[in-house]
Amino acid sequence: MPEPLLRVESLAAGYGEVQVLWGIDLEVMPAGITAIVGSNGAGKSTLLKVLSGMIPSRAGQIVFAGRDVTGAGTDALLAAGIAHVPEGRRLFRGLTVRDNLLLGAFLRSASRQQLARDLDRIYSLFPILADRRHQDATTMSGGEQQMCAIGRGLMAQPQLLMIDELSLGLAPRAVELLADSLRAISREGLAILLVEQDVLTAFELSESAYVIETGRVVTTGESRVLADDPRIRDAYLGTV
Amino acid sequence: QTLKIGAPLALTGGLADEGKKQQVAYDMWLKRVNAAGGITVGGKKVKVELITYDYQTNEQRASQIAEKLITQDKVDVLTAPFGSGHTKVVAGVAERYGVPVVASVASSESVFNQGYKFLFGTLAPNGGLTDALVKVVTKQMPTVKKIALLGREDVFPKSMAASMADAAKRAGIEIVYNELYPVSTMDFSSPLSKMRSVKPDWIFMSGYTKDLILARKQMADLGVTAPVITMITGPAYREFAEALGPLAENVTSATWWSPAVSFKSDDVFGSTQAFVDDFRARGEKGEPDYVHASAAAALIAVQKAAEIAGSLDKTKLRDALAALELKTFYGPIDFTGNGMNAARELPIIQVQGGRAVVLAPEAIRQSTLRAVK
Amino acid sequence: MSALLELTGVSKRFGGIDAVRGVDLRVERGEIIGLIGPNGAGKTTLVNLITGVHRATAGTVRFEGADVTAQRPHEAARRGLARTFQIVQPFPQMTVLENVMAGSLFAGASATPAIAREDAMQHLERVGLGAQAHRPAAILTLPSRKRLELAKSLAMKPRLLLLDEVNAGLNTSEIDGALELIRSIAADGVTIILIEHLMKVVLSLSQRVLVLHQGALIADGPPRAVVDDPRVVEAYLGARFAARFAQHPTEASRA
Amino acid sequence: MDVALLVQVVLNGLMLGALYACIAVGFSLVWGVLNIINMLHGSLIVLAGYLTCSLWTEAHIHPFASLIPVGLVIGVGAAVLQFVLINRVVQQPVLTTLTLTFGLDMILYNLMNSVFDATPRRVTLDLGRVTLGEVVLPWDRIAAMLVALALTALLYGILRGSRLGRAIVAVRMDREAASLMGIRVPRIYALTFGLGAFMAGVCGALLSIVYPITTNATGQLLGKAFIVCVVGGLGTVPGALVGGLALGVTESLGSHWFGPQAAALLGFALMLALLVVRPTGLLGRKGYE
Amino acid sequence: MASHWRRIGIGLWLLGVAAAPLSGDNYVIKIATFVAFYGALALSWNFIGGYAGYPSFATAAFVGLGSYAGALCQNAGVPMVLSWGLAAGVTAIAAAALGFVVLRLRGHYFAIGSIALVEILSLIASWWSGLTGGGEGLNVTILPGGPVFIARFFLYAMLAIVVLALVATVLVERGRLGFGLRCIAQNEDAAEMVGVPTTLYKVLAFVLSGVFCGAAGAAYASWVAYIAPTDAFSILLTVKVPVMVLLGGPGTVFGPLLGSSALVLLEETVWARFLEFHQAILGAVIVALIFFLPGGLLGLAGRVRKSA
Ligand SMILES: Nc1ncnc2c1ncn2[C@@H]1O[C@H](COP(=O)(O)OP(=O)(O)OP(=O)(O)O)[C@@H](O)[C@H]1O
Ligand SMILES: Nc1ncnc2c1ncn2[C@@H]1O[C@H](COP(=O)(O)OP(=O)(O)OP(=O)(O)O)[C@@H](O)[C@H]1O
Ligand SMILES: [Mg+2]
Ligand SMILES: [Mg+2]
Repeated sequence: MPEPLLRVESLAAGYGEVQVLWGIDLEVMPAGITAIVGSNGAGKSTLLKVLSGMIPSRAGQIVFAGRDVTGAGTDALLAAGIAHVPEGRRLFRGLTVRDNLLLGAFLRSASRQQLARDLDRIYSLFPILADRRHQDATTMSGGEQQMCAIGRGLMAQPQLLMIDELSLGLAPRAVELLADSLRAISREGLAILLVEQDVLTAFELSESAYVIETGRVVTTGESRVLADDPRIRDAYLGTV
Repeated sequence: QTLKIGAPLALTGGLADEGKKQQVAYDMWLKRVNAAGGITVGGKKVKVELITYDYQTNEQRASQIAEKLITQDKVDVLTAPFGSGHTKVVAGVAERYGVPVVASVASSESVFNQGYKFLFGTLAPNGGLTDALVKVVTKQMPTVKKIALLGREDVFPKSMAASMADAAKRAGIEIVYNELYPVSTMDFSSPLSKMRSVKPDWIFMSGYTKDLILARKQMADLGVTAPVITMITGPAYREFAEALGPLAENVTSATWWSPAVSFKSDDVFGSTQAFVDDFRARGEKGEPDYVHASAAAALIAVQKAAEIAGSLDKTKLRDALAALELKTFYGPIDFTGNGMNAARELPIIQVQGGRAVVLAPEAIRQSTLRAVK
Repeated sequence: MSALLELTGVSKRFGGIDAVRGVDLRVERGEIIGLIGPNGAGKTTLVNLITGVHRATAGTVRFEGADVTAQRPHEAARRGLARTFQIVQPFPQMTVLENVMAGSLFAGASATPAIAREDAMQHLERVGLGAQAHRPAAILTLPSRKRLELAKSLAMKPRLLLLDEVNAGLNTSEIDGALELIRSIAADGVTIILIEHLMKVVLSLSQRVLVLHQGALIADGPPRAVVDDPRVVEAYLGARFAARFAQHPTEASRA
Repeated sequence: MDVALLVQVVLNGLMLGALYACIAVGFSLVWGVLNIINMLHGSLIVLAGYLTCSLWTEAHIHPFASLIPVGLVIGVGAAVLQFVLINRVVQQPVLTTLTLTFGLDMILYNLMNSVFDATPRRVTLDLGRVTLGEVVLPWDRIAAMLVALALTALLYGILRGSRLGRAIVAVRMDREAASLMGIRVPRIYALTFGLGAFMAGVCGALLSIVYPITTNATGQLLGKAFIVCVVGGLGTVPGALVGGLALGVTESLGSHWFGPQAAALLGFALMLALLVVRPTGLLGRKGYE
Repeated sequence: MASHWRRIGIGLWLLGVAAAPLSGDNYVIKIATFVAFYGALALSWNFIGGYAGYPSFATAAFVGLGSYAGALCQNAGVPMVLSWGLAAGVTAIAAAALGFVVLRLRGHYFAIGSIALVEILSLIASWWSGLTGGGEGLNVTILPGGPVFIARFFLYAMLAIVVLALVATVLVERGRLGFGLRCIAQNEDAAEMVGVPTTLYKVLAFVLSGVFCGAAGAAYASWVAYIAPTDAFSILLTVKVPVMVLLGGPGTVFGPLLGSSALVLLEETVWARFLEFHQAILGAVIVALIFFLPGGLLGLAGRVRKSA
């Protein structure tokens, strides 16, 4: 069994007086897709925020690529290889699509040619971004912005890419295309941790998954298995 | 019993330099008076106390401090701050309380025509300056036929410009340019370029020292020149020649006082020379200018009035001031009906060889008018 | 009688981009209309044109017979045109309750802040945010903020409600509750235009589905017919979705 | 109409405008990017002027030689100030930072007054002028113009072309997201503030040849920076240049046609008119509101 | 409860200022008058700056306009108090007209636009010398009476203006206008979307922030009997007033009063004690307040109550 890329043990975190996460244990394997699902307010986004250093943890340990990174700042974690595509996209207003993408590569000391190649890769992934490369990123449509945000995360060339609300606001066909690309990218060696509300897509896309409720991991396992678990189906698939 | 004199001064803010000059002069006077053991009022020696506050070149604070000096420090008499505008404010407060105010650096008629009974000023009216100037220029350089005027939109410089225009007209000099510039001006290239195109023989400008320095420099930059360049009150101040260097050469001005004009007097200083010596002995730079002299003269007037009145009663002081006729190191003091010092012949100066020399009146003339190169 | 909302030849250009091109549309009272289309098709822009946020480059917008092409957003709000924002726009430092009060006070019928407070509380309960009423809006999770948007719009007593991806971010079972809520709003007589990428929502609620592609309407009809339209599959749904949909209509309906 | 005179007046305006641009460019950067209305800006210019004057009178260092060193001294000082002090409140509303820099300015102003007093001083150096027929151009203004252009180009290059520039804008737009990109936000803030102050420093060194330096000028300089920002657009570097030039030419022509008093009014009228038709300034973009 | 404390605070403040004549010292009365003057300005600013969140620097424009309008009316023979009312009216109209122009701007641009108003009006005042006396300033008919009477009269006049501004503040805060302004402060686009007539509300706030400044400016002109462009339209004043509100606590009723009196009294003490460095010390105090009292003085009171 290979070493996990990311190992989280008994992680706790919260905001002010409110504690949101209560002892989360989690492992992410290199080169693979791990999904986190759970209902509204369960603490999924909070977990990602702790992992990228946006908010501090209160207890527990985070080990990344064999190093203890508990308590590290956003820049250190990004340098170590963890990139985060936050909920709500958070693109930079007043900057073009291209500049937004380049900011993803801020910490890398890549040559111009290298950056240009990376940009092209993103453009081939999301052709619409190529058309709009000189548009102010925040004037794009919601879905276009989501693509730009994911592209920006990829530009960091991380070892682990965390995406919050992957399919949010994307058209069905766009989700399909994106899922294909992510699978291909992960096969090339990138670990992906994604938060996804659409449980079906999440299970279809990932190898393993975590179900989080009120700040605790309630179930974990191989996605294929979970997808057939009747309890999960009842809780998250609902009826039509 | 002590004679309390209240002095609101601009020790910080825009007029800080001028305020400090007043302070120096007051202090020189006070040293002399203390050395003499005070002043004699009604046969008794009376100590003198000078209470000064910084009003930060801020109008609101000036009025506030006048009130403080009158009501809390209970001064017998006030001096006014620098400049006509702030003098008005202090005089307004003092008038209500019936406290005499002696202004040392307010020369605009608009300050004194308010009907204030308690306001006096040691400077002579502006008209005296411009008449004297015109006299010197027309006499010593009769080729001057066209004048260009530029004045700052501010109490004193504006009234100087107006009075110059008036004097020039009376002397038959043609006014080819006449404008005012706003207080916030940072550049004179446009008015100067225009002046160059009308080819005046005489350029007259009145404004604050920093404006004058800038304008003189820009004249050189733009090749604007005239045989006579007059700047009010630029050359009267040491800073002017210092900041301009060679460009200050041959710039003329008029002033209320020059150390070259020697008076013998029966005041605490005794003579103009003694005042200048005192000034140097203090380690001050250069020579005293009219602000120093006029400020000291204002206190001399207060002293004499108290001695003559024989009392520190404010109304009696006022009456004594109104009736005063004095010869001081600064020149004669004789307050006219509106409180201003009577007109007299005023010195015309020119920067020659880096220092200001007197061109007129004839009695004290040190040199003759030279054309600007 | 005139339609509730009527667009004729409405277009909008941003610099070189034709976001909306010559859209003609009639919305009758009481309808629930689904508006779908690929990302960047112009759906949000269309909402902005209807609510006065943007001014159409060409064409006219009529609401209840009146030409409202040039209206300001607050006028739209007072007329009974309410919308939710795709990118949510709360008053961040105000409480959740105060956010909704604003809608009630300025576009709803509440005369005073006190009345608005009562009213707002009811709307919050209705969308399930009652428990959060006194917390600052800034700390809500994204789906909750969308609920807040909805409550705010309801407080405005709209006659036409434009919901721009208000259910995005809900998981499949949470959507069931949302469907109930929207049905009950419609039952109160509010006409609804619904933008959503969640086909489950679109298909279960809409009586009519419009498809926008590159700024132009390419399909308009009953949900099933639209989903089967090859152009829609090609532009929007994707082949795999269509296949899945044909197999298990219920599960696949959420892409 | 005398053509040579008109040409002269327009050129005067352009050269004055270049000075205005110099004055405003750092201020605009700090305001547009950091969202700080830096009330210290005028005092920093004057302080640089004093330093240059002192270097000239005490050590006979030519102002052109002290341009960059003085700029650096002011810039580094300001960056430190930002790092240790202003950064603590930089997230708060504009008014807080405004009040803070207002307080700091009072301190600096007071200190300058007691060290240098208010007497106007100047580097007494005359660089002469170029004469082209009837048109005259003073060398020091030409130098100012070149420096303004160079500064603007430099800043523009930094902001548009460099990684640092992108980081600066990113931080301005969304501090938290910027930190997710690995940008160290406080450092960028300090750098930007320092860059703005560097511009002020260079400008002050230059002004010491052209203008009498006095503490009384601080407010005036700040005021000009304000107007230039509006005319040109906040936070855009070419905006400061265009705004400065537009203001300079307007004032110059206004003064020529309607007298010096009307000139200042015209400058403001231009500004208000622009605000009405183009609320983001001549070159301003949306997003800096 | 908070509003309870607030009422007590305001009551004490008013009583304190009104009781100044008990000291029997005209200088104390003068300071109290300035406290009231700045209190009125701070309350005025609070409408646009505190509630609507628009960083306005137009205070000096309103004060200057009011003082010139009042002075000109008075010199034309209009009774003094009536001319204050007219001045307030003129200022209100000007604020409405100018508001339509500058309130199209947001955030930064508004701030600059508003400061430009000060400069423009100041330039007009100095340029139009036929009416205003230009740079020479304008003398105002002096109110006859002894110094004691004058001191008290103007104290109570200023206090009356403060009370009017307070009443307006409370009415605004309780009503739709206040609520709408707070929405605007938070997110103007969203406010517009929920039906707040943003332009109208902003202009109303601007007018409110002008009208009391105009009255206070006119009263001030009658009091000092002389006004000049640079002092009437003082940039320092225009920056000082927001600083005062910030120190007290913006967007509240009592904060502006607290902040303005704190700064006036602070200036007074610092100035009296440290002649040469009073400005630096005052600056340092302001800097320290920003760091140690982030929510303004009122915030401090809140914290004390919480920990108690
Ligand atoms: N800045 C904040 N301050 C205080 N509480 C917060 C903050 N952000 C989130 N919370 C609270 O933390 C809890 C978990 O939020 P989180 O965003 O992690 O949920 P989530 O699982 O991502 O939900 P969703 O699927 O709705 O995005 C929620 O109750 C939320 O209200
Ligand atoms: N202010 C603007 N400036 C320039 N282009 C814009 C602007 N607003 C929208 N656009 C462009 O117009 C097109 C339509 O955008 P719109 O937001 O209406 O799409 P949408 O259908 O809502 O997409 P999504 O489903 O992704 O939200 C997009 O390509 C977008 O980039
Ligand atoms: Mg989340
Ligand atoms: Mg959209």
